[in-house]
Amino acid sequence: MKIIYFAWIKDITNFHQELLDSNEIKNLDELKKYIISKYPDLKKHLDQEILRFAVNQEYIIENIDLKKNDEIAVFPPVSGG
Amino acid sequence: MKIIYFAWIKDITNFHQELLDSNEIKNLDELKKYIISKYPDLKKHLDQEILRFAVNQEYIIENIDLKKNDEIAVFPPVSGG
Amino acid sequence: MIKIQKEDFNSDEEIHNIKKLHSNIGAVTSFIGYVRDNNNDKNVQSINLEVYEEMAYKQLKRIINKAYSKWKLIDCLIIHRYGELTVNSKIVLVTCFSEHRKDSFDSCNYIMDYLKKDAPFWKNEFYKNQNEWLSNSN
Amino acid sequence: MIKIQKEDFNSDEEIHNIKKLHSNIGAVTSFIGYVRDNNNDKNVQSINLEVYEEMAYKQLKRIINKAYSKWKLIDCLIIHRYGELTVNSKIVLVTCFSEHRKDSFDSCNYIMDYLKKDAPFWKNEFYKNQNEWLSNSN
Repeated sequence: MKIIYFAWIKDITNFHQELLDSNEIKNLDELKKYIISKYPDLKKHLDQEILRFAVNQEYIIENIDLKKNDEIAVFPPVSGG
Repeated sequence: MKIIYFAWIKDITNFHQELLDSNEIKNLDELKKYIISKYPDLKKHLDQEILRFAVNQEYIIENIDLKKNDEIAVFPPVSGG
Repeated sequence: MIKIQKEDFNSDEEIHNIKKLHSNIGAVTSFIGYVRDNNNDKNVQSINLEVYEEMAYKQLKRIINKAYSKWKLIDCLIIHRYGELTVNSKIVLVTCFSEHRKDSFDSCNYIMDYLKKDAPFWKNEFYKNQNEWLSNSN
Repeated sequence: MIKIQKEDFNSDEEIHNIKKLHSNIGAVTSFIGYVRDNNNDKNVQSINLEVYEEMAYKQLKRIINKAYSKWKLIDCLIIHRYGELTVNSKIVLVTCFSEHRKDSFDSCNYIMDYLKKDAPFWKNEFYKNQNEWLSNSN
């Protein structure tokens, strides 16, 4: 699966995107655990519910199953317009 | 005083404007009487409160005194925009 | 700024000419009214818009002042055409300039309401074989 | 129509290109957002607007569809820029085309609300010696 980071999130991850080939990450909750273990500075933002998640360009709040070819985006609140 | 007619009112009066030099017309009510006697077809529109009056470019509903140099406009409901 | 004119206008230019004077403008809301091809189930070919120009300026100035008293506005533009206007022609432009969106939106809507109710313009609508004077409903 | 682009745009042209397709359009409401020189009491020099383009198209299409289901709309245009934008630059244009005024006004306002809440754009605001990522408040 592909994970994309936007705005100041990518200043924490130092990556705009990364490819993940893991059989352990089966759902969004597991992905969240994975990214905060890899990028501990993201934890407080996840805890404060600042992070938004999109799976295949759709906002996702609940824990859903992830498939191999999914594109998961992680970003802060939007500020367009 | 100058009286100006707009839109379909001037199809009834056949004038866009007329100058009135009368000492008898001292207020708006007297002017209304004068124009419906001169243009009887206006009477029903006055009775149905379709006619609007402006004195010196201000909407006037009450009966106000008129002065010699006043400009009085008579017109139907507006339809701009 | 209030303009009452026969000529057409370019809205981008008109807006830019005001916007460029104020770097604190963040929000610009515009309404443009056009002559439609159909009104009250009749095929419109053109309209003739009559104006009481002196009074129109006076009333539109008052409308703008009322808007200034209600919202935080930086500038305000009204262009209203008169004369013969064929189908698809622009009739009116109202643009409100402010820092934030709500002020420009609400004031633009308010000015249009007021303009339709009080500004001394009259539309004579021309169909194929007849014509009709309108009065505003909305 | 939805356009996500770096380039500036001419609002009169963009509106005309849609208006000319529909003679029943009588009402066109537009909102243009600009980069202001001041935000939260800081002097802004420019912004850098980041976009998740694929998702932005998807979300904006949904916003437009929701507006269509609520109002009688003839057409709808959203142009949203991204990249580096200096003070006074246009950021966004939302234009709603309808027969009557209320539909175009309410839908334009609704789309702007929604766009600010859900469309995946992020502003990085640049001041003289620092910069800051924003999140929408209004």
